[in-house]
Amino acid sequence: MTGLLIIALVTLVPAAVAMALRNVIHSALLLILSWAGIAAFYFWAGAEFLAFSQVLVYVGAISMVVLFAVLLTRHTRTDGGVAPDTLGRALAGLLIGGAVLGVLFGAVLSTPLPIGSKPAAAVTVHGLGVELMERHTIALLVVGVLLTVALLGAVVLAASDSRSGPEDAR
Amino acid sequence: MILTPLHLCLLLSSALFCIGLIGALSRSSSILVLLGVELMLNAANLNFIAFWRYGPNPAAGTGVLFVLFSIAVAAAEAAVGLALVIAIYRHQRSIRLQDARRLKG
Amino acid sequence: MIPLLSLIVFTPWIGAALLALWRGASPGAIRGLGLLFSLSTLGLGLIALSRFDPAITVPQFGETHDWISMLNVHYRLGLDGLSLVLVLLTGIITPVALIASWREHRDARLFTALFLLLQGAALGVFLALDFFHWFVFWELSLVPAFFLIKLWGGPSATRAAYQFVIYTIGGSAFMLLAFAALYAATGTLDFLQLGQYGADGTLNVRLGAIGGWWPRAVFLGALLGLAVKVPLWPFHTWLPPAYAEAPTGASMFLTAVMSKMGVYGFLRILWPIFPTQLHQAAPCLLWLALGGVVFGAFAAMRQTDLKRMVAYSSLNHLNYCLLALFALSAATGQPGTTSAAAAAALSGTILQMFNHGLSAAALFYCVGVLEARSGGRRGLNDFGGVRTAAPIFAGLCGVALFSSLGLPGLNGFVGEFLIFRGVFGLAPWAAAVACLGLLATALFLLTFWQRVFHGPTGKVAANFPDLSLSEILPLLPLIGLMFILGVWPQFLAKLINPLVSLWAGQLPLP
Amino acid sequence: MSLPVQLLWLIPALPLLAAGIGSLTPRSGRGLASGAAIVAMAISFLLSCGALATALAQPAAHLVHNFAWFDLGGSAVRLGWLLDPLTAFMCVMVTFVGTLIFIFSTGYLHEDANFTRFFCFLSLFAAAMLGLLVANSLLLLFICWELVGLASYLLIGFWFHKPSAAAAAKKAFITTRIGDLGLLLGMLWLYDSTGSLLFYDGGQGVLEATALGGLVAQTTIGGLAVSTAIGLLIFCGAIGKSGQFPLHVWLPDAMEGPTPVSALIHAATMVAAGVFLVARVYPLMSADQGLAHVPVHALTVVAAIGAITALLGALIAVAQSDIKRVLAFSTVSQLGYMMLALGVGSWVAAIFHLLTHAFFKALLFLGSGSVIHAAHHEQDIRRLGGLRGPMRATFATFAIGMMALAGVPFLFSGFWSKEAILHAAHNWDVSHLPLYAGLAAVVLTAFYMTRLVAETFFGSPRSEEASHAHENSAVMTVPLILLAVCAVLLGFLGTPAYPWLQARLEGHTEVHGHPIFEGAGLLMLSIVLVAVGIGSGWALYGRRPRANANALDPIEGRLPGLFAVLRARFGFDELYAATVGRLNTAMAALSDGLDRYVWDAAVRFLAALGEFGGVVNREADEDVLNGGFDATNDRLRGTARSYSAAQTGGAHGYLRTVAVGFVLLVLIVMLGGGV
Repeated sequence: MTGLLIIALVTLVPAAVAMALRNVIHSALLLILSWAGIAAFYFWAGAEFLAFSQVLVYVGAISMVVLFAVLLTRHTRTDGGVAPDTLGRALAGLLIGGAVLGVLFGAVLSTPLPIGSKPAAAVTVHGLGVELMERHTIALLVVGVLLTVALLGAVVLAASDSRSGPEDAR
Repeated sequence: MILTPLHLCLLLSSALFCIGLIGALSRSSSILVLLGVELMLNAANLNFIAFWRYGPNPAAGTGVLFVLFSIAVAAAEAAVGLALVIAIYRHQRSIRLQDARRLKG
Repeated sequence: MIPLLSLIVFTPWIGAALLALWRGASPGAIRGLGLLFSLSTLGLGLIALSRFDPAITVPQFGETHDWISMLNVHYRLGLDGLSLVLVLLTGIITPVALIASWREHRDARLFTALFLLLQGAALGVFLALDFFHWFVFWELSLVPAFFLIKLWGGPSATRAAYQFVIYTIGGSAFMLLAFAALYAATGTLDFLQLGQYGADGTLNVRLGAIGGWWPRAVFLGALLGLAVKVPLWPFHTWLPPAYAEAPTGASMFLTAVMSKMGVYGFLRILWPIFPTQLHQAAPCLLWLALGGVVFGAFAAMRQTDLKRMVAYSSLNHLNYCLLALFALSAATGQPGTTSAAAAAALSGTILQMFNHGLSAAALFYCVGVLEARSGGRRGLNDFGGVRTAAPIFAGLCGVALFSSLGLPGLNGFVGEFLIFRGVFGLAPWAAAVACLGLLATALFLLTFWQRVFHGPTGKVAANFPDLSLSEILPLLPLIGLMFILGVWPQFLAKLINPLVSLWAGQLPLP
Repeated sequence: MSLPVQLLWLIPALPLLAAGIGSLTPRSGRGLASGAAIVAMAISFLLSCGALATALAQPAAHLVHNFAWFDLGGSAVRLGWLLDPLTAFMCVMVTFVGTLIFIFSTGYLHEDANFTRFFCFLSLFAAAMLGLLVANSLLLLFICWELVGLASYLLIGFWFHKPSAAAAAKKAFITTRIGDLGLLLGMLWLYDSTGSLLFYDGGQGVLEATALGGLVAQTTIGGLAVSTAIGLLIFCGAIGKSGQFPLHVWLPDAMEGPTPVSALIHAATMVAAGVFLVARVYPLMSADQGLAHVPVHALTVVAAIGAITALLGALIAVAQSDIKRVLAFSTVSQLGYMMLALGVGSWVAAIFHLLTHAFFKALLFLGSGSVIHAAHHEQDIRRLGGLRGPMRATFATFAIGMMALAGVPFLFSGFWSKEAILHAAHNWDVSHLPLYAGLAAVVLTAFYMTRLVAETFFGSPRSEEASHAHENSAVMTVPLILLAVCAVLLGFLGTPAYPWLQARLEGHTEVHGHPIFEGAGLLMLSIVLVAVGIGSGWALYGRRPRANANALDPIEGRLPGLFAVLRARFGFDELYAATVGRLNTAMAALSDGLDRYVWDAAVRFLAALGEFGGVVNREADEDVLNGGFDATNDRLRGTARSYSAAQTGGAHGYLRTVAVGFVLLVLIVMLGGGV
């Protein structure tokens, strides 16, 4: 129970701070911490393989991509100036977010959730592999295709268009 | 009213979700909006694991598999989303989300 | 394996397409090409004739391809004796009609292309064995016919063309509805299959299952479409203006081939598919056909326009065909009906179709010559004494007239004799009344001959050159066939006789 | 020399071939066309003699050769040739008379532009007639019958530039066709009842006992035996073709044709066809004789029609003044005799008279042709006269013909054949009326023929043309002389004392003669009647010849009313014009009116309905439907515009909306007491 509380702290606090910070780089770095917390949660819950995956994908890959994106878009204008509409939007966001939080909390707390008596059996990596390659082969293949296509799409979208003429700059 | 560990897990994921949501709603940098969305996704993954862990049949490993696919999709989404951000930036010279409204109907 | 029948149907269309695409064709090239492609039917028809085995009564040279499998529609062609006779007729008439149109100088390319289109559509009707594309061909034939009448016709051609097309389409619409109902009831559009259903009563059961009056309504729809096309009296009022206003070549084709499409439909569709309904309606229809025979002939007597007169004579002759068919259907199952009479009626009908094609086409050609020589006149009283000036023309036209009149020794007699022989055996009083038509026919055709060719030489006849060799040429095959068929009808009879015997034998005779 | 029946078709085929040659010969090829026609006819004559030899060798047999024409159903339509004495005698007569007429024509039509065409038609005429004679099938007979009609049409209208000739040709064709329709129906009925149209077919033919028995056994409308009904229908054809009352009106008009044509029509071919037809189907016509309870026998009708025609024709002939018309009506009258003979049961007498009549009538017509040709186409006997001097050969032969026709006793053929008929009528047990009609006609015939000869040849010429007349060339006189010889000699083939011809026709090989005095009373009576006729004729016309062309006829002077009626031919033409003609016109007007005012009007009405519907539809479209659509569209567009305002393009706004919506949904579910 304590572990879970620590994990919650490690996860929520950096996330909240990251959302509030002005500097995007800092936000990104803090989010890495939050993602690591989530990995810890997976570990705590007994899904070790998932925890490693979370670390590899989020902490390792996505954070790097985010950093690159921040750096690539950074040099002209920072997200500094508070535009007249920014404050209003922040307030509205807080309000709505709070409402959602309230609703969710209300829903969770008002629902009795019986817990299964059996302790979680460990899901081995071997078991996962068998599951993936037998029952979910097609899904696995589709995900592979999806990743390839996403990669190609990202390359195409992000590649600097050498032929970009004046009409592209509109 | 008994607060079980499952309740706690759900509260955690709800809080994370709302942080992501507030971020996505209030920040104007599209990168941060994306990161908020990413957090919301993670919150959803937390729920899967929680229900798997405390569900009636944890031996099946369904929740784990689901999250695994979800992570894969999230990775794809992040890559494409950030590429879009870069593309928008190239056209607009800005990453402010409120500036990207050329697709207005 | 060459798809002979598809070739027969589509070769004229290939010609039409070539002509439509070849913009700078010289008049000579247009004529040559048109003639060549229109003659293809005769050539291929003769090949079919040489390979045709009359003893086989099911359609031969069959071609079946799946077409729209969802609707159970197939592309089916087949040739039996009846189709063969009509294909040969088309093969003979179309080139002759095209040659007759050679004096048509206005936009000859389009004219020829439309003509070939018309030819192909007519052939499709004679060879198709599935209602779907049969109906496509049937309707498609109207399009070129409409333009031929409207663009190259006489002064009131537009009106005649519209009347012709709308009237015919009106009839066909009912037929289409009828077949839609048939399809809904049976799930097939194959003529042979439907014929089988018609013969064993399945059709009535299935249509009756929809509603009590459905079998009759469907029959009436199909009847209406065909009756307008033939035309059965009194659905004929489009005919005299259309035939009279059409250019000569088109008139020849309309009367010689297109009117046969209707009679063919009666034989191929109505009679086999709806035997019981036709049997019930036949006593009534018999009166209508008799009306066509008698009133058609008498109305012709009253006409002063030669083309209208010939048009009415066509009405009279075609109603003989229907008379025989209706008499046959009415008498089916009655005591005293013999299969010999039935066979005579059917043979007579088919021979009459061929013979009328020859003689009516020749007559329209002759009127066309008169029209061309006199600057567009074709009144009964505009001429006189032409025989003195043009004895060859008079002689050939006389042969055509007497063939139409049913003189023994020429083709017209054999068909009419057999029809009368059949009708007398099936409905004696009808034959007796129809004799009036024979008499009136003789009367008005001889009046035609007398007013135009006899008497003192009139103004028009004074400088009336006789036929040139190129003008005799198209008449020669027609006249020659009139003599050949008059003396040796076995030529056609042997093609159709096994089929006719089968049909006559299948009737439920007492 | 004898001709087998299989080759019998050669007899009609040769003239047909000549007709074909003639039709293809250009106008300049006169020699070829006429030569081919005459040679073909002459060869046919020789072949006919051969056929006669064959037939006489076995006169009781019907030699046939049948063949299939075309397939029909399970069997075939069959035609065939038939050779018996009847066919053979008729063929010989037709070819012989035909040959002479052909030769005569080369002289008569020497100047005509359409000379070749004429011989083409003549050959066709002869071919059709010969085909009719050799036919062993009613169908083949009918075909040739119609071709005879066609050829007569072409020949009567040969001078087609004359409207009267064209009209006469049409009249002949149509009138005979009316009768032909009866024949057609009779033939159809026969075909339908017996399944065959062959006359003799080894027991299966329609004239043989099996078929006849079947036909007699059935009865039809009015209690008639089927055989009677069929026989009467077939007789209709004969009425038309042989110019019998009431369809005799075309025959006098047919005089519009060139005179050789008249000779051919009246003597050898066309009118003889009707008599031949009845003689040919005589077994059928007489099949009902044994029935007692039928309303009428076919032959009774034939006898009645024949008697009426014989008397009628003779009466009308008395008052005609056109030389050819007199002869035409005498033909009508003589044909009536033949029908009378057929009707009273003596078909051999009829054929005997047919043969003798053919010769002397051909002689008379060719003689009149000779007169007309010499007198530059003057045909009116009132304007002729005095030709006895310049035209000796013509006069002599014409007089022989006249005496044969009038029935001058013993020497002339007409006497013997007419006596045979009167004798048969006398022996008829149904009624003696035909006999009295025949006897009356005998007087009249002698009277009008005497009048004709007296007016034409005696007295003095009464016109320019007649006074310049002179004898024709040998090509015209030699046929006359040959015919005259035959007109005399032929009678001796059938005298009561040695009736060789009758015996052969009936199929006997030996001849049983009667003493000439067996029916002497009748014989004497008819001789007296002939004498009365000739005497009164001579008294009226010969002793005091007409002074000029305009002088009144002696009868006209005394009985003007009667004469006018006779001259107007009892007004049959007018009667028909007023009834049949009007009916025809009315029928045509009715048909045309139906088309114009009923069917066409119905179509127009439908079209107008459709057009009206179109107008209504257009109005409805423009005002109601289109207006409604427009209003709806406007409103839709406004609504859409207001909705599209929410579409800001800002992602935040969308996300916010989703979140608010989510909250609201959850609240609704929770507060609604759902889950």
